[in-house]
Amino acid sequence: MQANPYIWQYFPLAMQILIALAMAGGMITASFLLGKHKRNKTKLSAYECGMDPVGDARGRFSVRFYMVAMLFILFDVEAVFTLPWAVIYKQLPHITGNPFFGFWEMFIYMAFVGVGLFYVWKKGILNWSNDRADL
Amino acid sequence: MSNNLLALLPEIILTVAGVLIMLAEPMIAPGKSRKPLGWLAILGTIGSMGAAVQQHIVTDRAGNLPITAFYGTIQFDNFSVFFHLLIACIVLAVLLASLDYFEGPVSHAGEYFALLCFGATGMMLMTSSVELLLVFIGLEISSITTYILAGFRKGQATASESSLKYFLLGSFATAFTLYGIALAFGATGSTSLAVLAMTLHSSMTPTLALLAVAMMLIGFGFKVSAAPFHVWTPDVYQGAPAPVVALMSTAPKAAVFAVLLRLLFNGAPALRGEWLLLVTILAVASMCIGNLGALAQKDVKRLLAYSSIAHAGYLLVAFTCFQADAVSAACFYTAAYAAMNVGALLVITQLGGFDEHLRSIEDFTGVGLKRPFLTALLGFFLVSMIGIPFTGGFFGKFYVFSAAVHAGHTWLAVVGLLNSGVACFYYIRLLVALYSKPAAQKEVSVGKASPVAAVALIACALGTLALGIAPGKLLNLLQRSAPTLETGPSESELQPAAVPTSAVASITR
Amino acid sequence: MNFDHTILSLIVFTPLVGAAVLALLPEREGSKLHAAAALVVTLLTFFFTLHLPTYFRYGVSGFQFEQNSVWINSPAIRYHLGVDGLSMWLVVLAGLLAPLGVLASWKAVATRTKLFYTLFLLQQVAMLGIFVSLDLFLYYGFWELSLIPMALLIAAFGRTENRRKAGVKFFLYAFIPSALLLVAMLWLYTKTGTFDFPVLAALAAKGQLATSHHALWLCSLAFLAAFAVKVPVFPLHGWLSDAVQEAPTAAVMVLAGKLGLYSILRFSFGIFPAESHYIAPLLIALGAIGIVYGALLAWVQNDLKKLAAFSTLSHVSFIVLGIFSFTILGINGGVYQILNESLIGAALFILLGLLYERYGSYDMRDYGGLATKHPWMVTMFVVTGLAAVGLPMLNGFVGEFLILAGTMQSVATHHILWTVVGTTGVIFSAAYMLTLIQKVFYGKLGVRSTEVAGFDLNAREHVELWPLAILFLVMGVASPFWIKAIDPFATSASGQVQHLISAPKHLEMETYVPATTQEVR
Amino acid sequence: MHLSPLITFLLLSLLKIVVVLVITLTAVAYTVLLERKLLGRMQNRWGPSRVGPFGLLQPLADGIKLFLKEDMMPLAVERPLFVLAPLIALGCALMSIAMVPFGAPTPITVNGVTIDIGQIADVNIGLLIILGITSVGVYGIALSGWSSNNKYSLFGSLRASAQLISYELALGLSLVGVVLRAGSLRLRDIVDSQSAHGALSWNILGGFQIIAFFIYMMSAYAETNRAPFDLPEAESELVAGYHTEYSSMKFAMFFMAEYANMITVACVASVMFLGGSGSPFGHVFDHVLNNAVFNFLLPCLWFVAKVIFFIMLYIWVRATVPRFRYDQLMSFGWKFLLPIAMLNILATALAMALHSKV
Amino acid sequence: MVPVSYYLILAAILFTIGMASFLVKRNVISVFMSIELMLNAVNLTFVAFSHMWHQVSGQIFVFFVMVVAAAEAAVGLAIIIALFRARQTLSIDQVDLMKN
Repeated sequence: MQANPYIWQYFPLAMQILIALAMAGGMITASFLLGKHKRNKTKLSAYECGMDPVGDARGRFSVRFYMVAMLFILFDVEAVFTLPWAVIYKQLPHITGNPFFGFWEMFIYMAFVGVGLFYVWKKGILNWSNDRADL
Repeated sequence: MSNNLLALLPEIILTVAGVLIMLAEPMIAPGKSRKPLGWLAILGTIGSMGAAVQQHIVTDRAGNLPITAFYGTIQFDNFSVFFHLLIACIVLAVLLASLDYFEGPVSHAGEYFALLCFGATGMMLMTSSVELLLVFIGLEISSITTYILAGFRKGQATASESSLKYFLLGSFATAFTLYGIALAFGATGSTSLAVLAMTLHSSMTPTLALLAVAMMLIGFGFKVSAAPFHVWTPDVYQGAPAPVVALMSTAPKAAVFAVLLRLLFNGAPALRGEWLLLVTILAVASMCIGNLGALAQKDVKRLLAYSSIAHAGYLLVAFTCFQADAVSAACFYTAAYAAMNVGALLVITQLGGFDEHLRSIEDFTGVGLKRPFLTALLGFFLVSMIGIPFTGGFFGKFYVFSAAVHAGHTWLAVVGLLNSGVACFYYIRLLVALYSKPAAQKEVSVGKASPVAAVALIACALGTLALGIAPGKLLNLLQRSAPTLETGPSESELQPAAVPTSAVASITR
Repeated sequence: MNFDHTILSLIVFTPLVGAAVLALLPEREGSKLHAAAALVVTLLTFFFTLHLPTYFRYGVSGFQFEQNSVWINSPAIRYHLGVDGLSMWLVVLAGLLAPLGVLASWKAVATRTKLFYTLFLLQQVAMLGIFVSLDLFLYYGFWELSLIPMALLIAAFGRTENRRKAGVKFFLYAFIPSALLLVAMLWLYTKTGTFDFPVLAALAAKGQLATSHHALWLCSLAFLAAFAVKVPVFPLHGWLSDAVQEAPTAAVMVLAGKLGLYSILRFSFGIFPAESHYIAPLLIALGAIGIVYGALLAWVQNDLKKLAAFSTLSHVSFIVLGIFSFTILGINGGVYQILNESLIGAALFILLGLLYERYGSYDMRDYGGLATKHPWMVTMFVVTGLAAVGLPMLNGFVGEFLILAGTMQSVATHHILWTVVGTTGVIFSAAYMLTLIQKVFYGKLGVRSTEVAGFDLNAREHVELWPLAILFLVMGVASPFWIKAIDPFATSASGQVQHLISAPKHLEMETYVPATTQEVR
Repeated sequence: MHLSPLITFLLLSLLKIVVVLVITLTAVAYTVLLERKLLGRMQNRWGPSRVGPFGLLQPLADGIKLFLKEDMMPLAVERPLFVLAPLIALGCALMSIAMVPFGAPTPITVNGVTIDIGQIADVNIGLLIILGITSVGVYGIALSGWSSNNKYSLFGSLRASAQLISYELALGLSLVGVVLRAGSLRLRDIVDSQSAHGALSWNILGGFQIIAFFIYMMSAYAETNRAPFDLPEAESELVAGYHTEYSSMKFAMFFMAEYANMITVACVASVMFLGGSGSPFGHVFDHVLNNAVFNFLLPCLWFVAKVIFFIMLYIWVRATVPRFRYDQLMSFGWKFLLPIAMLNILATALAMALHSKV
Repeated sequence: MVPVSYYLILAAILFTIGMASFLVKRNVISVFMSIELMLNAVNLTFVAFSHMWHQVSGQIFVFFVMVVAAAEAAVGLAIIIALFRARQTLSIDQVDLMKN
């Protein structure tokens, strides 16, 4: 193990990724080649319970989806921040000399995240059932 | 009290205030008035002022030496204290003036107050940090809040436009600043100003560092709307709500100027010969473009936008001078400009109301007869912007240009003063319009100032006057604070920073 | 108790306090409250100014009633007030004209009285401040401050639709050169480290202002330009006629002349003796041209105000001619003529104002044959006119005589020639003044004067005009009383320079011969 | 013959990958069968039993059928994206298996190159990579819905994306507790950190991560669009959700992706909470069968057992729990799981701080 | 081993591309994306330098840059949505209400 250079441990990963994609691609092409192709209008039109499709699906949809997307961006980044902290958490007492340093760090951090969550919550961004929220 | 806590106390207080507001906001029923939250914000601002004063006392006891905290990333000294107080004052004035600003059931007033607090936090952080990472974070906190504030009048299409433009160009500028920081990091292996300074002195060919400084200048140039990076200013100011313009034309600029002072005089004095040229170009361009551009404007806020570009130019003139002079002159000018510009825009806020029905200069014609008090104040602020003596505006210009002449850049002073000659043309046009009979008999409804707002306005006026008549006290503080720029945090203070980084390093391996 | 050290501050700040009070007084349509208050304030100020001639030590050069204290440590700025023979009479003059101005606008300004009188008093403050301040910074302060109220007075209370443009024009003309003035001051400060005029003057006399003569030269030009525009000297008079046409009487009375000329005498001569002398020939020429040019233009005007404007130009050019001769007589005459010109101008504008109040027109052709309707008014008009053309026994004569005599005795032939040219101006001025009187008051009744039933002078107007008329006479016969205060200044101003000519190498030399300074001080 | 070490290394890892992928795909196929069988039993019917003994060849038949079906591509679709979507979905599903340590570390040396056959890629940020790949998987669904330009697909994919990203937060945060205890993102270290006393030191028991475990399971179910969170393909409302327009193999690929994800989730769950390949009895029986083969196979066995357990759990839940309503789904994720996860992190940190001695 | 300068050059190129597309693109979203590209170029620079100096601080900086980018993205998207609701357009050229 330790004989191999550091960078090597990533090669299998890369190969895995390539192979997985290749395999998926292969399946698609294979089915494309194997399957027969008899086209007609009904097949080629979008499925809408057998009716002729009305318009297309490029309309606007509820702004809540955007909301969720934005919230996700923010909270996800916050989640990412916890990982490095979690990794060195065990060593923090030895670095700072205070066993609770790391804890308070994360406590304040989480408090901020919590405040944000609370705000969004109370503002009603998160209830999808009714439209009381001012979006 | 430990230095670490004290160093961030003003910011902490403001943040807490903002958070409390955010917590309280959703609890208040939608229809209800948000004024209490405004008062809370005001309380927070005053608290942070108190904290800043406490810092001043401590530094005084330490014999005016800068005190660093958090592994030498934060440094508070008279310089930072001055800017803390300045920013706090600006925010306070804006808060007071916009307590009764909002109308309508869904006013988002609560968020407005919270955002003001957070923005102020960011700006303050910028002024007291001697580590580019913190500078960047502070910059972003203030910028992002102001992006949102710029678009605060949701109804108007212009509002969302202005906030979009501000956002796009602001982030564009941020990218430049960041690239500059990255290059600086590459040149010196650190983002701490002190290390930067030391390394630059030792390094022979600082091409990379030069590039870095240039990039940062571009970025910060955008933020202070110095020509040729001023394109966003007029549109944004026109679309944004007046009180927000009052804030973002002064406070963030003050903060960025503080950063520039620290960066150029404290971080990269070694490259003085090089950045001097760039700054001079910026200054001249801003003065000329700002004033000439303003001549053509009809919309008052646009006009003030261009004038703010020009003022940025005057301020940059100070950068071209000798250290002590330059710093105190720049600081003083910032203060003076803040006082008068905030005042003027707040008056416009009061007159125009939330929907800002007073836009063009013509709309303002004859306002002087309807609202003598407010108009007198506005006139006074305009007079100060022209640079008529016994006002802060005049003494600021006087001090900056005397510094320039003292540094031997007489031609800069000439250019600047000729520019102020051009400038007085449009100011006087507005001033005259205020006091002349309205030409057409179209009845414009003119808002009046609420008592609280009146207090803020009078405070601004008194500030402007005081800076013009008795600048001595402030000048003393500034002249004493200037030298602290030269002494950054020492080696020993920088050491502890190495510990956590090494720990992280051991993990990433 | 002894006011001598506070009197000047008192004089300067009484109108300021007055202005503040006026601004706070409530305004009601048609009430004369503000006018009355302004009158009280101005009279009070005038009363204070009278303290100066009473306690003035005549025949002594140097400053009196000085008040000198530190204002700002660095940059070193002092609060330094003081008057000498030059400024003392000007202060009194300003004090006198103010109440007259208020009276003159008593009826003319009916609406927005609060705004009007507040601005008027501010203008007064600035003017007095300019005359008494001896610290360059302080002086510059008042100098700039004088622009805003005047510009607003013109723009807000002008006569025609042209008022805004006129106001802005006036402001720009005055402001841009004074920006350069500021640069020059800053440059001086960096060289000498002081804004204090006496110190600077002393240094200048020793020739220790600065080593670089080119810079010094540019500096002096900046000073001169700023002042010359305010006078105005011949080619720089673009703003004058517009401003005069628009400005209400009270403003017009203090518009031209004094400030610029005083500043030239005080600062250009005081700080840049050599340079001023060097440029003198040019200004003599300009002065002479201005006299003739103004007079001729005045001659062909139909608009009374325009006429008055150009006559003003020609009069101030006379003064320029005088002071730049650098002879004791010339400078004496110049200063004296400043007083006269202001008084005469005031009287003239008041009279025109009266006409306008009655007939609503400044066009000469609308008038005619008023002599029979208004005997008193015509008397006043004639007296003023004669004073203006310089009839012996009236003050105008003394001034012009001194000036011409002074310039004639000056050394350079160049000066003599131009003086001859200037002298012709006297004739022209007589021409236009008399035409004016003739056209307005004699001949057959004009259109206006027939349809409108105007009345003769009423009590208020008598009160306005008589003091002036009397002064014309007194100053015509008892001129020494005034001159004896002015003389020391004239001597020092000219004396300095006389010496400098005898040492012509000063323009390329390093230092002066120090002997002269004792002689001067 | 002689090969350079790098080539050898690559070839060996290629071998590992192929083996693992084959196993995974087979597992996928038979998970489908298993699910159908079990569901059938639970609903008191036979399930597939015709093709081969106990219908064991059913998956094969299905596969062949799907291959031979015509794959239709309606005119309205965005062709490139329409094709790309299933590719991303399945690809991502098959990638993350590479991080998982399915056996005990077993270094073997082939001409000078030592290589661990207990795991494909032993990377020090394994967990991070898994999370990353999972979130890339969202693109497959989002694109499929958008590109196929059909209202059902669009709404399906919107719902799916919103759901996935919402639950990703809770999922990520629930794993932080485990990372805290292990002090590393390397899955191998995480496994080792639980190997002290067998089941007692598993995170789910000894690590007091039981709450985290439940959070993880619930959000994982949502992540894989499984019942009770299978709204994106709620037949009653949206026909077949985001893959309405897909046919033949492309459709099958989404299907496989879903099941492959299930397996990945099961693997991660067992690694994070059930001690991965460690036996529940710790090292008690190590001295009994102590030879190389057993030392390698037993852990793999344990691991597979745990994975199968999780898959059973999946099916069981699907058979019993009814489907959520969409607003319930969202508020459950944001208002319940997320705060709990945050609290769990703080609690774990506090506990560790109390125990840590400086 | 790849020399650092390659990464720097790549980063510079990316930055330039971002800048160029910021200036030429006409759709708000694309403009926004080009900003993100610039930020990522900066990140690359940071990482390269931190590798060069064997300093982790650069990578930490990258962390913060990412966070800020996320925050900016959130705010930016919100603003863009607001704009779209007000103007029904995403084209920069049509965002021109404010011309004197």
